[in-house]
Amino acid sequence: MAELQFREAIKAAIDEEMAKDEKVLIMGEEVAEYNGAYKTTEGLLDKYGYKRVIDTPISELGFAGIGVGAAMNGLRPIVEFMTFNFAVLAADQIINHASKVKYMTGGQIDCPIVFRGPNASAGQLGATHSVAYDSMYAHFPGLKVIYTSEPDDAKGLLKSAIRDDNPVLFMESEQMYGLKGEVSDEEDYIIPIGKGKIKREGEHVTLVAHGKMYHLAVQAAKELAKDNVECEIIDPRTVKPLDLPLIIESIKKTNRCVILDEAHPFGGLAAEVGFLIQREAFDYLDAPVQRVTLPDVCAPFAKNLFDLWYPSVKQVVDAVNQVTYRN
Amino acid sequence: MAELQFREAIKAAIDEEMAKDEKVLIMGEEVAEYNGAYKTTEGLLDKYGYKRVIDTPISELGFAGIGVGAAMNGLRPIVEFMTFNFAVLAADQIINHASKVKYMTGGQIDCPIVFRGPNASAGQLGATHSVAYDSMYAHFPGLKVIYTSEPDDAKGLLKSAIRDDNPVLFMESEQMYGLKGEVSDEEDYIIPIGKGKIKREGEHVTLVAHGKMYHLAVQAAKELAKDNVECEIIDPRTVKPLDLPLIIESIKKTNRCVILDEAHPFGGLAAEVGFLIQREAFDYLDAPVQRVTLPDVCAPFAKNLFDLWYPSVKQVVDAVNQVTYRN
Amino acid sequence: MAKKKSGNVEFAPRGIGDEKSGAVQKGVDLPAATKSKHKDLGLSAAKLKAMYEQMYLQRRFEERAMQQYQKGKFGGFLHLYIGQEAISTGTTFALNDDDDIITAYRDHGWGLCRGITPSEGMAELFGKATGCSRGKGGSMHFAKAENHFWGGYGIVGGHIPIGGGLAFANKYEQNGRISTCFFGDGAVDQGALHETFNIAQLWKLPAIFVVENNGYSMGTAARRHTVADIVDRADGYGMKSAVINGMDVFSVYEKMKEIADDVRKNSEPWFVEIRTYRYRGHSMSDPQKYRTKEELEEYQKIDPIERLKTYILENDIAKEAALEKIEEKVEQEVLDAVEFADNSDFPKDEELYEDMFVEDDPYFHT
Amino acid sequence: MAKKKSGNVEFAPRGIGDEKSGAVQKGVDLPAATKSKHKDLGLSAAKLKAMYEQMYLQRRFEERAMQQYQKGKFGGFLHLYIGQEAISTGTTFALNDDDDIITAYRDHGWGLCRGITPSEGMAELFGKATGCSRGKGGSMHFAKAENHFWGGYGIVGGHIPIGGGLAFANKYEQNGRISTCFFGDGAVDQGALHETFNIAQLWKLPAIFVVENNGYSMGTAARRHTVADIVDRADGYGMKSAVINGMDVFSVYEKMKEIADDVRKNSEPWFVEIRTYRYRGHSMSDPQKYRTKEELEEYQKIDPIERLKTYILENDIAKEAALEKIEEKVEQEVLDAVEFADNSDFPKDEELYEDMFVEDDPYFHT
Ligand SMILES: Cc1ncc(C[n+]2csc(CCOP(=O)(O)OP(=O)(O)O)c2C)c(N)n1
Ligand SMILES: Cc1ncc(C[n+]2csc(CCOP(=O)(O)OP(=O)(O)O)c2C)c(N)n1
Ligand SMILES: [Mg+2]
Ligand SMILES: [Mg+2]
Repeated sequence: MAELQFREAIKAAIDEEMAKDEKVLIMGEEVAEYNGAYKTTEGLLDKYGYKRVIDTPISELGFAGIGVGAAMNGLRPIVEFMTFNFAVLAADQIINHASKVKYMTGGQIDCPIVFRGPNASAGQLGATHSVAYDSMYAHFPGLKVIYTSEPDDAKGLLKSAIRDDNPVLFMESEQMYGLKGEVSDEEDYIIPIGKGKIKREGEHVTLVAHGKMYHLAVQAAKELAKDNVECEIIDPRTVKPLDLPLIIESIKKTNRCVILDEAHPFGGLAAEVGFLIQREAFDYLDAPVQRVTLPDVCAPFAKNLFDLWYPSVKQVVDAVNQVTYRN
Repeated sequence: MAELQFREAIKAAIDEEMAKDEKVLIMGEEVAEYNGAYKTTEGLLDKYGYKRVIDTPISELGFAGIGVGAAMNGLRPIVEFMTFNFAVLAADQIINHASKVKYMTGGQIDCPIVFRGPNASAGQLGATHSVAYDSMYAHFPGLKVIYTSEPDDAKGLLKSAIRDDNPVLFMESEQMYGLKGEVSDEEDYIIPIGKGKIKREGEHVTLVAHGKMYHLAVQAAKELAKDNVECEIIDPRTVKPLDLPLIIESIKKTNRCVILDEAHPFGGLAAEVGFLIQREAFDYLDAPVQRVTLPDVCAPFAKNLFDLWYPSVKQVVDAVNQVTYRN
Repeated sequence: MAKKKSGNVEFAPRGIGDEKSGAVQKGVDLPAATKSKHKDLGLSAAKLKAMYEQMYLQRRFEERAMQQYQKGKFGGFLHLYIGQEAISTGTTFALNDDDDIITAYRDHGWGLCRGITPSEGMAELFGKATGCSRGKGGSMHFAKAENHFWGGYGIVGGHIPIGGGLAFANKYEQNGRISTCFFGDGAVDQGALHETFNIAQLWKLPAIFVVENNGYSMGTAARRHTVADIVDRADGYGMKSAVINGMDVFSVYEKMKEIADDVRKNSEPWFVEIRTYRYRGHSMSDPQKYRTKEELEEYQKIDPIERLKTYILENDIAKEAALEKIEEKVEQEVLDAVEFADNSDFPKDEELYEDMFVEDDPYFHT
Repeated sequence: MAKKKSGNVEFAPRGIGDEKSGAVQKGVDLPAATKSKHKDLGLSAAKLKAMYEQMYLQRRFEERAMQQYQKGKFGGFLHLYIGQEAISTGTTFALNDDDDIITAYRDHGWGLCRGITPSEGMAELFGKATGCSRGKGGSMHFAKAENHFWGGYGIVGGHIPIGGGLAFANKYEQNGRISTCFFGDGAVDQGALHETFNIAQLWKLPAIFVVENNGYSMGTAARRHTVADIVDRADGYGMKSAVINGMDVFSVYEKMKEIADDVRKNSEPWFVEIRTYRYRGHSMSDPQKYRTKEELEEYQKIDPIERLKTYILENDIAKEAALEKIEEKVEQEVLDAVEFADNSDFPKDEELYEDMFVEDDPYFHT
């Protein structure tokens, strides 16, 4: 086990896959000479050269589509968006092309591409730089979506994503790039896409939390443990395909659930998971499933409003108290 | 009451609002000289001239943004997309600009714009022309989303949308444009945004269904009535803001619910409504909420596959049988 | 700005009915056709006959398809290429077989050129399992990837960056292949074109971007949706460019071959405007009020298939009877295709869930 | 294409370090400054002093803002306009007060020009309720709609169509106003530009689109992200265009006035490239390895504020002492602004839910 920062784990995954397969390349804004806006590609240009580490203009639709075409024609591009907020401009290539080309040509054309970059809020960056897009893309058939919380997961899953022969969206968090964690140094460490993980065992309530929210769940669980409420924390890691069996198993044990999601409420991952739980484990539920999400409001700039806007440990604790009827 | 086709109801709403307010204009591909790809703007060019009925190039991002700028600067544009599948190209203007400009300027700038056009499947048009986008947009704060099922609703709500000082997405269905229905001929007929409607009363199960799915619900209810299962059908009409109280009231009576949604399952309206019901009416539910949606698969072209793909009356009946424990 | 009467304010230019001259308004101005003879172009008699057969096949395939559509044999959209056949034919004859082609939804002609058999094509229209895209794609999504025909795409302009990406991979692999990307005049106004052109020029991608300017984007005349001459767009990027007469297969062949050679040698993109005309409506439901019958007739007078036929006959390359034999053969092929399509099975129910992912047993969310 | 060693394949052009000549590489080539004197331009001594004050204010406002940022007084992004002040200043003096201005996230200078007080501006940076955008927007979203400053926008290129829309409304209303839309060289590569240019030209919108080409898009030199001269893009649309020296406020003023007059008279759009240089990093976290110190110094030698000062002194328009008084006044204003911002309250909690909709009591989904 080595202790790596999140960004180092991501870089290691890209590096290993590029070393292994000549067809893997990375393109995006500032990924090459600048070494990455957030340094997740540091050193890769030096190592792999201008052919495989490519700076792009600010043309999200254009370079995403060039990635799609290159993938169709035999390469395995990693396309970095500086954030997924800017990928909205490339949505047509992701939603209308990458996800559909195989199906509509009757299986003739594969599209092994990874779209990656930071997702969700990165602090006081205002309304247009703060949105979580994982569940939006999960809505569309033909895409796999990953949003991890810890460096180890990131490494193992990014490697899987790069090897996957389907389009995969791999989401990160600018605010977690500096976060350190133990990362397996198993050679060629791979985590299969679609497998969640029980990261804390507990008997009283299940917390489902991915990405940055996982760390909120951990804090809430610590608080609650002081009151002898033991939380089981499931990190789905992969948003789609979702590891529903793992979640349902846990609910059958705890009979209560709170879902954390760094998205707005309407139709986010929390809604989906909550819906599925009541459908699949109705008779096991001792309380309605609750969710802790952003409010249905744009990201404000002011620090105090931002703090109010962002999900808090207190909200999680309150929600747990609610499902355990402790309030 | 006059009997109008859906397209006539839409045209009437636009016409009345254009007559009333000089600042209302309509732009989009083929809306003027061609009289609308689906004839929802027939005759408007003749009546209002080239200033207010404007053909655009195929530049969804560009003309949507021109609409947003025009709205900010005092006009009330109606921007037609030939279908919402193409609006994906304009998503940046809808998600990152129209919905956020007021908030991020501290309330200085209003954006009274309507984006409208056909949504969801229109038959055998293949993967890129068949997606329902209402819940995707409902996810983002700052937008109102309407998707109606009957001409009367369409007229009353489109008029409201045009008068609303916020950005509103108004969705239609190409396959329903020819559908006839009674439309109020009350002068200046307005239906408030955010109000659903109980369109059929019943005591055994609540069906929530909007857009084309409403008509599936009606058929299923007829089938089920033969077996003495009485469905209550709620058409939310407005997807956001959602008339949750109306739905919850009904659940408290019927204790069972099936949601119909012409979207893919993950994070669609059905997920959201299902989640909310279990949260707000947990103790009233006698069975888990079920949903009938598209499968998690792209739209196929072949007729037989398409029919299999598309939600069916049988699926609704089966789901009702499931929540009423009749199978 | 002097305050004008607001009634005078106009945005989009007006269409027909606005001109007072009474002259037939032309959708596109055709540049002169090439003066080269087939021998100058290195085209043998056999090649010429093959070209003729190919163009005739595209025409008859679509005429029969239209009939079948009207009979209700299949649904969805049907966009006919009729009138534009010289472009697909001239181009495919000019390119190497492993050069890439990608196009928009008006794709039948392209598919036939690149080895989709009439039967596979017709079956795709019918939505049958035997179709080139297994019935999943329909009219808009003909594809034959093994022959480097990457398919037709339904989002206007959406496949332009993808065309750039095909070229990107070829340059990356240094495999000597070039990529061609065809789209309509309507697609020129999409931002995707601009982004792709800038990147293609900056990265020196071996790609030819071709607008098939048929004068109309649905019901909108080109001059009503796009400014300046379309080919001029290239200037803004310092991109090489050309205009070609698309009603003459020799002109297309000659120039596309020249350009393909240049791209293969220099790995620099081109933007080519091929001017042509679509005889039929945009799709099957188009009342065509945006153009006059006279205009249509002007172009039908210079039909590319008739033109080639006349050339072949006048230059004694083949006798009338030989061409008739070709026509009969094609006719039979197309009739057989209809029968094949009609008799083929629809995809099996379980195929609904196939082709989404490469996995044998993918997970679907319910 | 001869098979090359694949190691030689490259896509994006290389940055510094690639040139062997040793000459200082320049971010942008500045065209010659105007030869006109202030009287030729109709600028009174008072106006010149006001210009000087405005430019100096922008400079000092941002230098103080930087200090406060480094002190941790506020967070988020901070993009400084330092070096580019001649553009905002020359332009606002050239336009009518009710002409529209919209720009990108590098917006402080523009806001100050259009009547955001230093206090309102600084308070916005601090995220205070007294900020021009009530603390909701921060550095990237200064706005003063009542003064026709429509704000700064953070999605690169996203506000270009909006700029077109502002002009659309002015033409619709025939109110005699024109709209100007400013963006960086990086934004030129966005599809939004292309779509907007085509429509603006087609619909004859009274708009001036201006790229402030400061040589870099974040760490990418202009020649590494965009092809040809940026101004050439206009040619593809037959759009009127100009290049301006952005380090000289007279050049900006003169040309923008001329162009504004033309737009007001003819209601036809322009594309203007104003060449300039940004002295500071892209934002506060930029190590600036993509350019040399020598390059930066070349431009600092021709600083626009110093240039105007020299002009004023050399032409005896004001004495050194008078300018010093202006500087002191500005200095005090900016210090007061910092104090004002520091002492202002944060927005109240309930303001989180305000400004989403026009309704007093909007419904929020939970
Ligand atoms: C992004 C997008 N916008 C709108 C449409 C609807 N549409 C389909 S074809 C078409 C006209 C395209 O014309 P052109 O590019 O000239 O091609 P042609 O039909 O002449 O071959 C339009 C508006 C679409 N499919 N995709
Ligand atoms: C659509 C989009 N893509 C990427 C970014 C990230 N980004 C912010 S500024 C910037 C560079 C823009 O440079 P330029 O347009 O030249 O403006 P300048 O900073 O020089 O004023 C980038 C890449 C963004 N904000 N929006
Ligand atoms: Mg066309
Ligand atoms: Mg710049």
